Amino acid sequence: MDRFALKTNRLNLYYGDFHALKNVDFQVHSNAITALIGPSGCGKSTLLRCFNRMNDLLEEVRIEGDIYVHDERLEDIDIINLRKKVGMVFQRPNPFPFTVYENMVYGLKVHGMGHRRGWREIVDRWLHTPALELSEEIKQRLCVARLLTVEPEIILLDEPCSALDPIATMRIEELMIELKERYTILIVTHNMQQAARVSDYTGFMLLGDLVEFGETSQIFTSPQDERTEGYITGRYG
Amino acid sequence: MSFRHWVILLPLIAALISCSAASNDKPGKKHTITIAGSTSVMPFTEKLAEHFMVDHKNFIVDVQGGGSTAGIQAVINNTVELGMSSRPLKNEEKRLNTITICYDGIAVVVHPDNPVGDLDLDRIRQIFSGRISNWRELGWVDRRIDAVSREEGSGTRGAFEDLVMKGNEIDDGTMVQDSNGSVKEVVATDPYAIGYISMGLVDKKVKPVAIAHVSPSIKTIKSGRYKLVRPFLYVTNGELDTKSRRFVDYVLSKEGQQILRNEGLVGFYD
Amino acid sequence: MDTKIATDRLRLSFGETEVLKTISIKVHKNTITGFMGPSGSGKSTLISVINRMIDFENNVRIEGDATIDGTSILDGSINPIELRRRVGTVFAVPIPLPRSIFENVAYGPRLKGTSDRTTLHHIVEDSLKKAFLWDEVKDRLGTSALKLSGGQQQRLCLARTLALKPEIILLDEPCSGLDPISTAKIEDALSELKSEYTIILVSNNTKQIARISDFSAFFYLGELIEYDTTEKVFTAPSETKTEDYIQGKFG
Amino acid sequence: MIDRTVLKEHLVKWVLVAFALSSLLFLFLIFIFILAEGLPLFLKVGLNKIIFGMKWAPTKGHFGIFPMIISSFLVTIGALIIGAPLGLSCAIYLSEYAGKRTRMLLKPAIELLAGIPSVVFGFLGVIYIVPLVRNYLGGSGFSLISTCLVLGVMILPTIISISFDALVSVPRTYREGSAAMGATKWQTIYKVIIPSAKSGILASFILGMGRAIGETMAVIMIAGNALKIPTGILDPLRTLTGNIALELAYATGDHRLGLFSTGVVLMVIIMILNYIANFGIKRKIAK
Amino acid sequence: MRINPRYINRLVRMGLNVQAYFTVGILIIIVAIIFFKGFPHTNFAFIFSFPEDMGREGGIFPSIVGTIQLALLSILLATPLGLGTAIFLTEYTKESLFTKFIRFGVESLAGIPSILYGLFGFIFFVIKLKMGWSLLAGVLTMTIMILPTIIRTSEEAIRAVPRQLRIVSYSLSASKWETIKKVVIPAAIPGILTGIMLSIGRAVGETAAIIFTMGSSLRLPLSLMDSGRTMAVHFYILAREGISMEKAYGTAVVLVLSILLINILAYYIMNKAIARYS
Repeated sequence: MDRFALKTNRLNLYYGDFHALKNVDFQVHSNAITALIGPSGCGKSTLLRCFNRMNDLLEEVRIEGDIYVHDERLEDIDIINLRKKVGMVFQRPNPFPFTVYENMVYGLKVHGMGHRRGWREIVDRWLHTPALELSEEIKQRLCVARLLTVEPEIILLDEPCSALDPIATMRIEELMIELKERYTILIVTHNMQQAARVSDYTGFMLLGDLVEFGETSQIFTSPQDERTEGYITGRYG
Repeated sequence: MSFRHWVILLPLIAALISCSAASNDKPGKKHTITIAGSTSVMPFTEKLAEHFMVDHKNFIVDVQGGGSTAGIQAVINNTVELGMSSRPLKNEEKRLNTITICYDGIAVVVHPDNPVGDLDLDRIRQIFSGRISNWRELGWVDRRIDAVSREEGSGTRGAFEDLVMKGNEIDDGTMVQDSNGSVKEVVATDPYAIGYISMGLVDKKVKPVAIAHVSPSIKTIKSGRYKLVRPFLYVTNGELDTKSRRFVDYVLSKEGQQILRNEGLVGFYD
Repeated sequence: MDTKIATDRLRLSFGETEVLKTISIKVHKNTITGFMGPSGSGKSTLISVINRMIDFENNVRIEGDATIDGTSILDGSINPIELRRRVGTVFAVPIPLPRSIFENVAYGPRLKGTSDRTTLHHIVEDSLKKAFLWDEVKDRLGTSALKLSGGQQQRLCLARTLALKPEIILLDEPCSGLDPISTAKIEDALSELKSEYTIILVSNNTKQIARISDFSAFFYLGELIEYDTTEKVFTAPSETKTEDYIQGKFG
Repeated sequence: MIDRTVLKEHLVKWVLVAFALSSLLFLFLIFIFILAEGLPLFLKVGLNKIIFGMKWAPTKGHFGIFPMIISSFLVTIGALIIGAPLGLSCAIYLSEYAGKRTRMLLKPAIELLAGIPSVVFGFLGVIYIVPLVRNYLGGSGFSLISTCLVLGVMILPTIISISFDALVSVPRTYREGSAAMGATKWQTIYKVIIPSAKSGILASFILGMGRAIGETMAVIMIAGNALKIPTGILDPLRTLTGNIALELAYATGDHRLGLFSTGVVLMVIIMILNYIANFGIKRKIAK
Repeated sequence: MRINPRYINRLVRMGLNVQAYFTVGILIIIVAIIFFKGFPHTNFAFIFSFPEDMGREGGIFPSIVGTIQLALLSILLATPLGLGTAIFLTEYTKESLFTKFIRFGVESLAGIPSILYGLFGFIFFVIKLKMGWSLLAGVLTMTIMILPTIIRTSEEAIRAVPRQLRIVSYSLSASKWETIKKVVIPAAIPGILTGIMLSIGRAVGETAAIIFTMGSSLRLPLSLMDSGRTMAVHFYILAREGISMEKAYGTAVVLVLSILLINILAYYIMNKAIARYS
């Protein structure tokens, strides 16, 4: 498999007049966990959302530059196939207000895979509880599980633990490490300790710039840029 | 403006308005005459009042509708000086005084394009009781008759029931409108409609039907040949006061009667 | 050192969930005390007891006691409005009132009944200076506070609190959304202020606590795990939990 | 000083309580006075003879309003058949498809429809719809179908704005979640958003029904007001509201009581509809 | 055979588009008809002269005055009541049986059709309180009618004021009422004004309830006890009785124009408010 699952080339993004991403060159390695850190408003979520074109849902967004998914230009991929390939888990767990079962088969129905053998066996009878009655952690796990039913290659995680307590966070982190065997994972987090704990590569963003990108151990022990160092040593953020 | 200002201002404004209202209740030497009742009589009374007030600047005549019965009730309660009625008084109302101001014919009307121009009372009765329901039976096209009546309680309907229906019921499928004007509007727009309205309101928009070869007109009513006639009454509780008498005198004068005549009603000087 | 604020076996629950579990802590006068801990540790809830903002939550049950200068503040006879004049609060997100810079700072004094323009102006100037904001806004006191940048807004909120002339200032993660320069300015202001005020700083940025606070308290899941001088907590913590947290092993 | 603030706070609170109670008081007054006028006749004539009676001739002692109850429901359902699909489509378009600018133009335009007085609708109905029906479908034009058409348009704003609110209040995260799984927009709407907003949409239909059943002036101008239960869409009919408005001016004695009885029946129907819309359905949303 | 969801998507989008514009088309047609037919008969004299011959000739000045009196007086009464109720519901209580009762009252009032208000106003104000057909009876009936609108819009506006603003105010030692007065209401004013505008629109356009309480006398109401005829009632009578289609259209223009203006004003205020807080 190619080395980079996701890649951007001189990516610029504007919300109306606001320049949210500035000339970002960024790569995500296959079958690894890459983390994006930075203070709030630095553009890390925006960058993440470029990869499955979630920004299309917003109005007045203008994007310049290139994005590649497995060396294929993003524009050339049909949006529905793209989103099937690049799954996303959000900051707040967002199960649909149906039963767990219906949540799980949603992706299959949407992609017309309802006749695929075996999915009935995947979901058992206990799944008929309303998803909104679950705990936050289980909801988030459900969202991950729901995503896996459509068999994505890349998973985007947008601050997946910010609504969870430390213990649940730890369990989700374990889940991530387990998943990286089969999937490429890109995670946005405001919690740099989390990035240090789980990721293989880390990018640091500030005010729309990708300030520094490298192996996690290197970023956290010997950052090249003094802005990175300032952030990591907690001088701000 | 802050909320507190509102709270203070509101009662003030309300007070101001009611003050000005109170002072308006006794406007100089102006006399107010309030008249209410039959919507059939109302337009003519309004007309009379308009003319009356031109010559009598210190009078205000306030004319309200409400219907014959409401007008009579209002007279009994002394809330108005004069009531208007387009039907004779009922037994329990007999202690009131009545003044007949004129007579009104009830015209049966159809759309101007309708070739049917002459019906007898029996036919009309059959139309409104639903026994004749197609214009073909009256020698015109094969089309349902859209009969239009007035609502229960109306003076015109009461008179029509007495003079035409004679104990037969008006069919439930008949359309109902709540004023002479709206009956006329329906007949004027629907070529297949038939209705009855106060003769005074007949104009080019509708065609009055002759009843047993007698067309409704002031002449035929005067001569007694046109039978669908009812009196228009003013009703008072006891004797008239002076200001109301001025108005009633005007109505009964030659000038007032001429106004009614111009409106197609039958007065006393014809 | 004098104790300014103290809690005695304070327990607090929202409905079924216990948020504070038997907390006893003494905060010293004219110091900066840092409260740290991962989210859900109860540190913000604790300060909302001290300024009685907890009153606006539903379904709260409190046991134990909290005192300021030895007087209970949970007592029914305490007027929370009076209390909040003595205990100022700065919140995580700067929330200026939708009016001018001047009126934002003058809001508290006006409530106390100060309406004289010169007096107010003195208070506003003094407070803005203490918050290191005066030089940036002195020419445009009449413009809307919403026009200020995030960092300026947060300093305005600090100035607004100072205008009340409180004894205690509570800061609930005041720098979480700010850039390095604004953060530094606020930290400078706080260091200046501690001679006159008792300050509690809630933050999940352990480095910030290490930099500016005199005492540090570490909370975890509603419990006070460790409380000592900042130096002691950061160099030789007595609990492994504290050590793990400071080193970023969880949270 | 402190005591004064405390006192003031209490005073303000009690004044506000009194204000808040005024709505209940008004509701109570309306109930009492309509019931006080309407109930005696139920006792005198009998509930059955009024509600299931086929003949309305109050001056002759017949107070049956069954045809009007049926007619009221017919026009309401007819209006819903016309207004509901159109209204829901508009709401979906506005909340999901329309761009910001289009929405800024369309939303107030549709709300303006709600502001146009019902007499204007009635008038235009008489001038344009009634002749249209008469010329192309037959009958006098004053008919069930004309009434339904006009009422269908009149309830559009109610249906659109309430469904719209229900649709936009579906959390953005659901849309994102669905989109992120590769669903098309319509799949997202059809499979996630509409089911999530279901109760709000139903409430909009029921409130639209309430508006249709309560409409008076436009209806008496168009419906023809005949007393029979219509046997076809081209027949004239009289609704409960129409009955009151047509005859109130002239009515006295038992006749007037009969109209208030009509009012009581109308009020009960409306109350049931409101109850379903507000307390049956909205509670589900809250969950 | 599975149809590609993308084609369905496109098809649906087109269908919805058509329906939305159809709906707006209805509005445009209605307004256009009124204006084309009515403008030739609407002029300065029409607005400022008295009607003659029951409205067949002359203008509609008394109706305009009557409409303004009715709308303003009912707003004046309903606003403090409604705003007070909204403040009570949002700021002074938690959800309880009591607030449920009040909300039930408000919702029920909102759902009652205008003809029932007419019946009530007629029996209570006109007959029982012996006000007769009068401006006063009309105003009181209208006040009750628009109360729910004012309560609901004010409540929404007050709820939309961010909770943090209140928290900040409390933290600066403001009492509840001070917070409401100085922070909440100023922030909610645009929403409250929108509610008032909508209520004015309702009062201006109402017919059924007014005709049985305020009556239909064509003269200028000079006191609260005078009967009067609002524009909507005048229009109704002119159109329904076929008195004069020209005058009816002319009245409709003034009526619809004033309602358009009121609504546009309300919308403008609302947008200003949104712009201010986002």
